[in-house]
Amino acid sequence: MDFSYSATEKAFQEELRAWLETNLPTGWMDGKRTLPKDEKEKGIFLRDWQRKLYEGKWAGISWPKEYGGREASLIEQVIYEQEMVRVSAPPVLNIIGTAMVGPTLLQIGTEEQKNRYVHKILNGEEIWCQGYSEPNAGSDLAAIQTRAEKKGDRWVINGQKVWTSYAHYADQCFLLARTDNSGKKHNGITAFLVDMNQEGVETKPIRSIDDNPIFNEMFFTDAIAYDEDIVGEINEGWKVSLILLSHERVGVARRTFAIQKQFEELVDLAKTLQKNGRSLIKDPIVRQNLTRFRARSRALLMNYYRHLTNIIRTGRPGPEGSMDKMASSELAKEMYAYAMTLSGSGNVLWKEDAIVSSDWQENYLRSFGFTIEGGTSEIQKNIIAERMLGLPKDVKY
Amino acid sequence: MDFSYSATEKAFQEELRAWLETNLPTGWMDGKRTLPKDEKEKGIFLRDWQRKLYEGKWAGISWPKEYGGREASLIEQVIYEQEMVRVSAPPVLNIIGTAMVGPTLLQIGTEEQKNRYVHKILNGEEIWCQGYSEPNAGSDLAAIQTRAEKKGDRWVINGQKVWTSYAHYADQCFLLARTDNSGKKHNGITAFLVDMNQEGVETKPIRSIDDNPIFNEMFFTDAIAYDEDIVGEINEGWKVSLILLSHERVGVARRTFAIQKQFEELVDLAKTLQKNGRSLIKDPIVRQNLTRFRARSRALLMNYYRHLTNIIRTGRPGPEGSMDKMASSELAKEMYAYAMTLSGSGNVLWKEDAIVSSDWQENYLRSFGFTIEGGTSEIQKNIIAERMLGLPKDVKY
Amino acid sequence: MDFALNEDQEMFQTSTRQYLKSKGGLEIPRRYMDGEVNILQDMWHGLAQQGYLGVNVSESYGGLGQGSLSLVPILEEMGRAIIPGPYPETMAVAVPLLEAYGTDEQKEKYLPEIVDGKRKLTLALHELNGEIAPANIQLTASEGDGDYTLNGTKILIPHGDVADTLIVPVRTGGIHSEYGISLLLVDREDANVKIQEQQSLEQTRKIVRIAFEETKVAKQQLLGPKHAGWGALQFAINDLHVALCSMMVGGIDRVVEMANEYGQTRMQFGQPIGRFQSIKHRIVDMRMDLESSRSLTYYAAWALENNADDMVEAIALARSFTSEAFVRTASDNVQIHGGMGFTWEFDCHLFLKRARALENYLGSSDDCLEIAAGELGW
Amino acid sequence: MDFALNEDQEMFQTSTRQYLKSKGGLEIPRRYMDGEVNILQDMWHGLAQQGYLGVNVSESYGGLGQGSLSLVPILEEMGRAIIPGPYPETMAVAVPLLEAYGTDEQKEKYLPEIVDGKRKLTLALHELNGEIAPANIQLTASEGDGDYTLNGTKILIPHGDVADTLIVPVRTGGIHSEYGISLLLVDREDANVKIQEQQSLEQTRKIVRIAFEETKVAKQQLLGPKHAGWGALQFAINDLHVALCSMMVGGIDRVVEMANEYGQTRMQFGQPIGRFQSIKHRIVDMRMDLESSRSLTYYAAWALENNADDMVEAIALARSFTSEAFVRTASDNVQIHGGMGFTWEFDCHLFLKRARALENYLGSSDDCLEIAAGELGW
Repeated sequence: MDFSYSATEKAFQEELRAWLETNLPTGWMDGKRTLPKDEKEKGIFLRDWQRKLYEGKWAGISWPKEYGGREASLIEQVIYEQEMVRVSAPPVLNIIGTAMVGPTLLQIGTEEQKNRYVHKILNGEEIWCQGYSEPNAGSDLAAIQTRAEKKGDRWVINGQKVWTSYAHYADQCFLLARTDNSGKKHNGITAFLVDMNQEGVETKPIRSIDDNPIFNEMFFTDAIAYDEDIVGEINEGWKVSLILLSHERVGVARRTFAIQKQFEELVDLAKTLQKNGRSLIKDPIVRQNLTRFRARSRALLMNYYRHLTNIIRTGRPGPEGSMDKMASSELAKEMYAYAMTLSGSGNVLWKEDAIVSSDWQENYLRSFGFTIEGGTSEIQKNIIAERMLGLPKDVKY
Repeated sequence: MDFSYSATEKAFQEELRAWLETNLPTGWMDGKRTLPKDEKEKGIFLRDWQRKLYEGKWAGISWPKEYGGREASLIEQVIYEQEMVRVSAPPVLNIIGTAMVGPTLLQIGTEEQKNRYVHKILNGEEIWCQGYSEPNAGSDLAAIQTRAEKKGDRWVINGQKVWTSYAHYADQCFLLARTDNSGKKHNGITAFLVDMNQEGVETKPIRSIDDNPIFNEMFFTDAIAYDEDIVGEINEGWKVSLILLSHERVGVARRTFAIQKQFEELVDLAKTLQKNGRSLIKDPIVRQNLTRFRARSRALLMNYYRHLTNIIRTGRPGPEGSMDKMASSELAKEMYAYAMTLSGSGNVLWKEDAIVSSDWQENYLRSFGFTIEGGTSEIQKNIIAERMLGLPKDVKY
Repeated sequence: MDFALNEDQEMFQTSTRQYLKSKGGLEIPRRYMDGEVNILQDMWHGLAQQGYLGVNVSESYGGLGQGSLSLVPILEEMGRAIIPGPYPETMAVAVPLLEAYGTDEQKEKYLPEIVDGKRKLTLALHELNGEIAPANIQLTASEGDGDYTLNGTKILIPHGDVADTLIVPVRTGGIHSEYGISLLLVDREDANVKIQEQQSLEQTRKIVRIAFEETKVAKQQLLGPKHAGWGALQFAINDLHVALCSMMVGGIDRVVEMANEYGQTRMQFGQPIGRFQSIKHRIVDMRMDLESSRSLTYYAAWALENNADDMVEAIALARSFTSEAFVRTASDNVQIHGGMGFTWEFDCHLFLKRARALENYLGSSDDCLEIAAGELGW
Repeated sequence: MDFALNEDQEMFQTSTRQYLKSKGGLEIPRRYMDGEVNILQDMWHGLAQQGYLGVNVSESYGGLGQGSLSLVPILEEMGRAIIPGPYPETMAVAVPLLEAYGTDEQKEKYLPEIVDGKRKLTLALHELNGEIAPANIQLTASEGDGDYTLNGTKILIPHGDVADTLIVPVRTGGIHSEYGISLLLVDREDANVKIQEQQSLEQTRKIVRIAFEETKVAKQQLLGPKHAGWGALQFAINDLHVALCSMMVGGIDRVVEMANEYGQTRMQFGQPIGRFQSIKHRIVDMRMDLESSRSLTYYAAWALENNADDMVEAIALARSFTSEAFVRTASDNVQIHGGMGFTWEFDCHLFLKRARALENYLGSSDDCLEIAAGELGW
């Protein structure tokens, strides 16, 4: 066991830190971290940040050097996520592109697709989204009904997608559509690269419980794609989607480090809030609840390090990702919930009236999405049970 | 709403209290409540108690007067259970007979069966047990495989039963056996009254985790019964078993009152145990845990009263019994578990070396049976979900 | 032995449900949130017509003269529909305080107006950091010849924007002690105050800050004993706790119903999701929470109405359990609804936010548990 | 960055498992419980032959000179098989104390005998009510010319019946304070003591009461600084906490395996019960508990071996989490096994009882959490 970083890794960390010092938006390091409220302005702000990252070669660090990456090692990717969480860096607008679509195209895309898309992903010229879930295909993703039909040289796409992040900024969509209805539902799905800037594509923001339009509905009405926009083989889209997903592994690192930070903030909150003139951190019951959270957040981090070690040793990510995802989303949710409870009679005050910071209220509401998006906790448990423990699938089809 | 008892009910309560004062075994009221360790002696002790109850007309209070009962109202039955818990009365040895088999025979038995069995149930001359579960039919009770085959005028019974309480004392068994294998598994079951004192019946105690032989295995090897021993119709035993079960409703009262008493004992334990020279009841965390238990045990009692009111109003017991059963068994288990935690470094000491009373350790282990016997908590949840909430059965057969 | 609502009370339940349904049910809070504040006033008139605003007011002042148990079914129904407005504060703070401590003049002035729906009241309790403790009552009322002069600020006042009268604990003496706290009835029409909305994530329950700056209040507006208003306040808080419990039970009731309906109808993997035990058993757990919350609340209301020995304990336990159960079930309901539960469009979030808004109102679950422990003599 | 056992340590794991399997695995505690006490001695010799009794003993005394991490896999395997005997006390109390505080004579006398399996040691800490606090060390050791005279009683001594030497905190000064506590090495062969078994529901881990009545112990048996033994004891307790965590992780590991196997094979309703999500997801929760317990324990062992800044906190968190997780998973395992889990015949209860026996040994989960809070500066 060894928790230290190598000299190269340390150098990498220092380079990144220095770059962040210089390049983070003005005032960011000092805590002025609000994104523009207006969605359009926010888009401009985030595109600027994406471009800065690109120029510093920090947009896709694991990418091949020839495409603008650094070919960073897994540990370096982890350090990157750790540092980004440390400074609460602005979100990466083209994260779907840089973390998933790009690497997938580099792995299984055609030469034409690589030439056409890959460069513009990293420099942020084209923002990507991911067209997966549908109203009747949430947990049961393979049940998607959006259809792509071949008419002449065109694929004509009709259907509806939901829960699409970044769709309102996106120029391109990595879309799963049904091209064959005859067999089992996992077959007959094809992955398309679809131009969002066409008439047949409409997006509509979804108003979420925290009143933030972070998700969208997408409506495809005779939208067009071509053969050259297909990734992998026709009717093999399910497999392609798994390849895409396998590139998401460092997302777990981000969540894991974010939890550590969230815990520290919760402790600060308990130190700040008072009752009967005494800081809540001195209340025996609060102390105990917080130390339990501490144990769980440390366990998450250590679990992640063990899983990472395993990936490095075996070269393959395992189903442990589902454990990390489920545990971190549940814990984050519980910690935000506890912040609400701790906040006493003013717990629902937010925006300018928040008793400490409106972040708590907003994150609390937002956290209800954590255990739903990207596979609910129930689905993660099934994955762990079936892929890791060998337990039977719960329903026979 | 009205939490008082009527004059008649109060008189009933006082009569019972007076009788208990006089008739409980010597020293019982003063706390000398140990049953004989030896199973045989214990049997004699409990038979004596059964006879005393019978003589005082306290053995089957809900029974018709002509059979030795009092035709007690539901509220009186509840008062009876409450009082029995209050004095920690010795268990009723023939509880299966008096609470279930007797009332069932009175309801649907033949005249011959009533004449032959009913009187001897109440006076304790014949002790009864219930032959339901089998090694491969636990939660899935309808899967029983013990067979009864008609040969001439005899039914020949072969198979194995498990988890039979009182079998080692029993003279008679209310047995479910399969008489037809051709249809659905809920059909083809028949209820028999089987003489335990015959060659073809063997019982073997099951050693349980608390090292008490309270349950038994029963082996039927060409055991014999006759047509007149069948309760209800042939192949209609599943229905008969439900009628039998419907007579178990006051058992819930006993458990509910027992929980209240258990809670008080837990509080006493927390008052007795010390840490750093301070009673544990003064520890903020202990106080909070105990008040949470208090809320839950009060909720159980109030739930029971509401369900009882409902039964009195409608005349029918509902699936609420499953709620009461599940919640009380889970809570009892948690409270015993907490007693173990509170007991610190000496928590596993028992028998003469127990730091407070060996009851805590024994009840802790025994409590693991609560959420299994008589339908596991998981089965109870299915019953509540399906019968009360209308949720779908979880597996289609 | 009978532990259920009586026929009259059951009738209240049915008729309240029908009335609220006729007004649009969950459309009421929806429209209110969207700025249609009038709907509250409109509904209030309806409540008066139905007699719901006089349930626990003495018959001599035009009410029905019932006890706290009769409010239970009405409040449950309001909770089921996330009804906005200071009904709990009016019926469970103002009415009990006026009935118990009001002068004849006060009773004659306020009670008939309450019954007729002409006057809504609320409680302006919190100052500073929102804690409830005698030391936190710092709003001063200096006694003059015929009036008090008030200076200070109250915060977190539920529906203080629409309340016609505020019940305000003020300091008439002492500095930090229980002694010196008095209750004043401050009529909005007579008092010069500044009202400012405080932004809340629970938008169906407006909360406001009210600044008193040299505000004059006539002496006859003193409610209950001078300097000893803290005790009277505790009296009212017991009533309000029970009222909140009933509203929360109603919320839980609806949330369980929603989860159950969704479990039976939402299909995934070719099955209604309620067939999967992770959903199915969770709905059962929610149903158990409902059962226990309702039983504890019924009992607390009974204990309050009958001034039972264990009243304080019963109320504290009911409040703690129910507050937590509402948060728990409302949260589970979001999860069961999956992505749809995360939308503004579905109603799940209304209950979640209401649960959080009530969670710590007048004391947290931890506070209540400690009160119960004290009552048990531990 | 590498967070896993190294090759040597993995080898320990494999070979310990093989060795214990060759000795009968769970038959070892079964036979021990049934009175076959010799099996412990027999196994102990085997452990010596395998080199497991010298893992953390200096090479100069015949050991392997490894740190606490190397004990982890061995202890996990022992936990998996509910092995009886004072292995944790010998390796994680006696060895670290002797290595850190022993005189050369003491080291020469004890360490080689430990390595060779000739001497088992245990800790005789508890008195009175079993609490761990300086004031509870009341067993007196009066200093004479060449020896101490001991009077008092120790209780809850694990495997005190077979231990050849007891490490005994005694009072050489003071009355209730930390000052005045010293540690003595009491060899059974030289000391006149009365040993009495204390009945425990965990029958694979004998605990005894030992009465010292005018018991003479030579002065050279003083281990570590006179009057300042309490600090040395805390040092050893850190080691023992980590050792107990590892044993518990092993127990959890086996319990999860059992539940999983049963879930896949036990049929009810025509299905393996592991198809029902109430069982399936519970097994996943158990697996998560295992994962976290193991990670926290690995880290605690690493922190101990490297004397990391956050060592005390890391150990306290690991101990609290793992103790609770072991009780939780062992309990769930009984429930998953249904009626069979309630039988003596099935192994479920062995783990449940072991979990309870270790739960509060050297401090409860609550104690550990408060230690962590203190370490965090709260």
